[in-house]
Amino acid sequence: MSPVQTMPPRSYHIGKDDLGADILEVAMGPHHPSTHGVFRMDLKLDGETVVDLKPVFGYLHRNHEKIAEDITYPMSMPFTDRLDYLCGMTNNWAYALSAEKLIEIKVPERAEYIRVIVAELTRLVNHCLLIGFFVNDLGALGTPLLYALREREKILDLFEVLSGARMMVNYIRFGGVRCDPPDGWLKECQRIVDAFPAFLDEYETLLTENEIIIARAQNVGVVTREEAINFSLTGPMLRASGVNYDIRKVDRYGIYDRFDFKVPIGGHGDCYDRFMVRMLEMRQSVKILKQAIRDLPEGEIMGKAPKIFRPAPGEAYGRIEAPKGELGFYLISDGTPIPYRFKVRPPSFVNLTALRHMCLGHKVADAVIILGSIDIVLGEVDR
Amino acid sequence: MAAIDHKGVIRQFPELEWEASSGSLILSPEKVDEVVSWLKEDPAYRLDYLSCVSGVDYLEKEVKTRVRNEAGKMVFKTSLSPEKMEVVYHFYSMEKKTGPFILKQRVLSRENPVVTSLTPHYGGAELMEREVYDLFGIRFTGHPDLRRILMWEGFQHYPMRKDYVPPNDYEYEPTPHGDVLERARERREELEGQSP
Amino acid sequence: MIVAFYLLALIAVLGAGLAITLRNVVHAVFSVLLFFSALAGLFLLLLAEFIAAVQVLVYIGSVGILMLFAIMLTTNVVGDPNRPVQSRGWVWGGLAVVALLAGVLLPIISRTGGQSPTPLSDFNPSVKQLGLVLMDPYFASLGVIALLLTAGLIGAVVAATGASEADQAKTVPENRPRFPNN
Amino acid sequence: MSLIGKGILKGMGVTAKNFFQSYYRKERLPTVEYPEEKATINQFSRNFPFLLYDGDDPVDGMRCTACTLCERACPPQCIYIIKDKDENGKAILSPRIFDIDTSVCMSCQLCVEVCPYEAIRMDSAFELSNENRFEGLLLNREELLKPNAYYHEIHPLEARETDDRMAAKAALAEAKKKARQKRARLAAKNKPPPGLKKTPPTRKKPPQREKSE
Amino acid sequence: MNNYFDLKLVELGRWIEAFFAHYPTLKLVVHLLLCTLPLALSFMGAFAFTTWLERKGLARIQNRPGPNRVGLFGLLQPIADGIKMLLKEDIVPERSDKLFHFLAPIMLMIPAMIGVGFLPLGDGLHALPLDSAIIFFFAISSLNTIAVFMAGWSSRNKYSLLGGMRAVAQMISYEIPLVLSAVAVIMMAGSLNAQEVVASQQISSWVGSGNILQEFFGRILGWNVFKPWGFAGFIFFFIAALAEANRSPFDLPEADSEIIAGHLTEYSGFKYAILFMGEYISAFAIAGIGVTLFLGGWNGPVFAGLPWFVLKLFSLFAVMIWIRGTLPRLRVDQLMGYAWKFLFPLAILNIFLAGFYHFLERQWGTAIAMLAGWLFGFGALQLAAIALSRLNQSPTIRSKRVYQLVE
Repeated sequence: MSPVQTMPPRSYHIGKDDLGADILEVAMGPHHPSTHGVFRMDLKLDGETVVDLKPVFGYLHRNHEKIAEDITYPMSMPFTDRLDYLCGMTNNWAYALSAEKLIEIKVPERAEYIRVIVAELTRLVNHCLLIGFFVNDLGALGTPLLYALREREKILDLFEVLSGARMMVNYIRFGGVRCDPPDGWLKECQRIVDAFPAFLDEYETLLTENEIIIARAQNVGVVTREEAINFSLTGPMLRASGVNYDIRKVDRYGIYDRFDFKVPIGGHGDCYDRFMVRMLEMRQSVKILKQAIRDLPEGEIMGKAPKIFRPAPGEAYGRIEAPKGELGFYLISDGTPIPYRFKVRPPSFVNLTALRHMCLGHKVADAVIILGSIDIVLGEVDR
Repeated sequence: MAAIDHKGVIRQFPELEWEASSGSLILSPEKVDEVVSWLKEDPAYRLDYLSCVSGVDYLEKEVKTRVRNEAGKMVFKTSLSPEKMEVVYHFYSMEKKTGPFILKQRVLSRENPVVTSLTPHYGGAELMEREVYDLFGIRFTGHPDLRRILMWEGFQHYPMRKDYVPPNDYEYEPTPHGDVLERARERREELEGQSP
Repeated sequence: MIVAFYLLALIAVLGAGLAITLRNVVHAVFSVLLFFSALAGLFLLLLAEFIAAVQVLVYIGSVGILMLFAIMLTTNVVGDPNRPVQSRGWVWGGLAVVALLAGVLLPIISRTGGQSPTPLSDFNPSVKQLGLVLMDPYFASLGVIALLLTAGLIGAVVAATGASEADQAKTVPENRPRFPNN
Repeated sequence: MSLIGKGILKGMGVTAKNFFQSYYRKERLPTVEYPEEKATINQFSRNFPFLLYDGDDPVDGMRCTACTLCERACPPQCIYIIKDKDENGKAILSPRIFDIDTSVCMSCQLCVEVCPYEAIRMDSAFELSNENRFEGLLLNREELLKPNAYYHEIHPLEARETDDRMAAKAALAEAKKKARQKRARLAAKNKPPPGLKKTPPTRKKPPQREKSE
Repeated sequence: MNNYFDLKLVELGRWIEAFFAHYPTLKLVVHLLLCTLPLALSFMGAFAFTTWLERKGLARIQNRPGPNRVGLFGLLQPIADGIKMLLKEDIVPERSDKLFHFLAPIMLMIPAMIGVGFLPLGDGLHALPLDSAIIFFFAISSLNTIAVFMAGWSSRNKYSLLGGMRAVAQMISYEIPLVLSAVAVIMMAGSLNAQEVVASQQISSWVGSGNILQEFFGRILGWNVFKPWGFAGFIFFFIAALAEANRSPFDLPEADSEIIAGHLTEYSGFKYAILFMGEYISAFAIAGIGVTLFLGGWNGPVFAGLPWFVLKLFSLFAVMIWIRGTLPRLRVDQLMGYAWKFLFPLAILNIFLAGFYHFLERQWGTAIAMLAGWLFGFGALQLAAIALSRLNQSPTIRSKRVYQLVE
């Protein structure tokens, strides 16, 4: 059996740059305060400037796809919460959407509206958390992060009342949602959504015009339009580079075409634009939430799903606009209740391809921020 | 999201095989570069965004197909579908906002499956193809640096293949299920056997 | 007072001696700094506070750190121990020091007659005195020194910037011609 | 004052506001200091499953009939059921062993959805620390069994719904049995049937799926 | 009531020394002890209190209660930390340079403690009443650059090397604006002696006069901060002091998000505590000099003397904590750019402004000088600042970003 190879601490001086000073190889390793989980960057530094960068991950690899090939379709729904553990609801919805492509199930109106409400709440949680971590990497000792966590607590309490758990929600089923929101829930949700813009204004006065953030984040990690499309970037990273591609508008999945909301587009494609695009997206999500809560219809919440989910042989690729980008599920079924192939297309894994391109030529401090602006969650990257 | 009609491609490359069941275009490794660059530039398609690269592994399997035999009665005919490995590419067009276009590269041999890489055309495919290589063992010619991405370098097998037997190194944990216990017992004898 | 003087003199000699003999360059620099601080102590004993302050500020604060920066750019700092110091130079060095000592210092010491230091009662160590003296008789020399220093500074800046454009473009690999310009 | 810059001063203003308001506004100081004051656990939160029993005697009041549906539906396969047999080998509808390995269970609540007999529910107690990593976390039947009153206490709303559903089902079964008896009495009164025995409608057997290797 | 507190302390000192009247050497030793020991102990106590103040202040800014478990309101928390530090194992990396790894904390404590000695705490309370106290303070405070380098270099760890180099580069480039902004004050005060600088910061005509109101304001309005060149000088001094003490926007050396703890990475146990204390006490020393030069030292309306000095010192420290809770960190090259291309020229301009103010004051009296100073002088500084920032920043940064909201 191959013994688990322990990585020897490799810190040796290799190569020389022209000043005769050595090129330093630094492994910004799995235990690094600002790599958002177990993610390692092998940096080659000339002084402070990054000369080469190799992302190394796989420390949190549980082979989610192999597990899914042993259990039935509904049984792997709780596992999707563990993919991007910050937004459980959108993972569930993506999986439910692609499974509903295998077997056509009519999802009732009320369930569609609840799905939109829960997905947009997750988007708020994800974006304000990300901005907190991004500014924390910049060095502000946790103050913005703790404001974001304070707001996140309120929304997580909503999820706990609705689905029973704060993060591992396991709430959306094929053809609808698991249970109806209790009576006080909608009033509470309305109160939190109405209070959110006040928090956003406070967040913006604290962060957007801050000269130090402007100096540190602008012109750092620039990705042009063509590079963004070529690197298959999706989500806020793509829109920060000026490409108008939001799957809610393109695919019109669920009932997103009934809500009027805008898509913020950045101009320069640098870290500051990604930060600002996420700020503006939060405002749009609040707009959607207001409309969705206002005209949430009555009615039952679960479509006529078959007792045993046994799709006809075939394949389906369902995708949604998760807060981090395009989250897709590619399912191949061979007629049995167990999926033949279960492939997850995680947004942060693909967005990492552009990391090396963005970091070359910048300083070590910039490499940290660029990683922070990509918004990776290792549960999703390593699957 | 308007779906893409594949007839234009068939007209352009008549020798390609279009698999109707999964609605995907089957490519042989040498024709890949030409077709992909055409798909990227052609005004009708403009497939500039490669969304997802996934590997699929098919073992040898009898397929029972209902066919009407000469006596006009439906009867099951079992045919042997060969073992094959596929790399499935999902394309979208960001410019024209059109639907998924599926492209497959099929390889029959399981010992040394080789496929041409799309990284020269699409930068985004680099990590995804490395993952397919890491989990399925499909080599990609033309890939800038083909290394394992999720498993550690010393790992020998390809975990996502259907015939992969997971290593028996469960640490001993007395959970109620029979098979885990029994595997752990095997493991313990094996360890005692080795240790002096 | 006397004890303090001999103590500081001993530290100074020790620091200077160590600076020469130590193999590790960084240790040598630190012993030089020790020497400078002992010198500053001696100035304090002479009640020349301003000179002691300037000695600490200029020599330890910047010249010492300048030496450390220079070391940072050299490659092997620790010096490889297997190359023993076998140059025969220290014998002649010692002789030269003794000759210098006898030839120059002894006559000076003998002329001062070696009596105890004069009582410093009437001397008030205020900086104002120093300032005034600097201004009227020695103003010209102050101006010349100032000019010299600025010339040196500008020369250093030109030498430094001259090199930095070239090497910045080189270390960044070709596939990223644009270098963020903020 | 472009020396320091307006953005920084405004940011400092926000932090100062937070500093002073945290003294008098509850919303600015949401910390719950855990051991002294406990946050109220809302009635919908779920942690680990537990078995329900009616009446006072846990074993025979148990609702679970060991149909092993939940064992099959559990994604991480952490439920372990062995059917009970009385002395002459006839199977009784209750589990002799019903273990849940809480170190493996991921509290996903699929077992509650699948159970046809409302026998398993999710508990919301979270102080379950234990000194033994293996046996301590392997809850056996006795530790899992909790009275219906406890269920009403932790999830009042859900408990009431379950009881109404159980009552309705019982009433339905009652009505069906009475109807069957009446029909049987009628049939017996009109003419004794030559020997045709109407087979009672058996419950559709849940599809037996082989344990996947 | 003025200086009542200081005079009492000085009397106490003389009364103790009187006991040793007929042992001259012992008397000298006791005098030295009386000068240094209470100072050292009080500042270590101040250090313990500020760690508590910092953690409570930062916590409250971040909407959390901060340490409140150990003792009333968590006041015993610093003592608990101290004991913990004592008990922690002191790990010395195997390949490190043992001698200098051991020397670095001491080298950092020496300048911090001596620097504190130069502060004029009260009327008679001046530990080292040197004539050129201010210049000696800046000389000594340049020593902790060497200590930081020694710590960074001797732990032979890549991150601490990076941290050490960053610290040295930062401290050198911020020493110059620090000294230059102090030069303006020394030029106006006319002497390097700390006591005279403090004495010069009160409107003597008002203080002498009878009525209470003038007496009260005389001791405040005289502070250098209310003069145009004083206010600008104070801002430059405060920014440079933040950088010199490695405090918030400039805490590059131990930037935990990039290089884990900079030059402190390889230290643990009591050596880490001493390094930590050294940093805090040098921050105190620089803040103290700032108070002496700009905020009128121990000068204050009712009970002038030590209480005023302590009040000002801790208020300045509170502003440092407040900044630490808000601002993110600058990058290394921006840090350097800010020092050399922004603070340095402005500090020189400030000296000219002071000269201009001095000339005006002698010609047309303080009122007009004050008016002209604030209008023209400060305006000139403002213009220079805008010009310099426009010169340094790249065009894209200045343009306000506009984001279209697309359908």
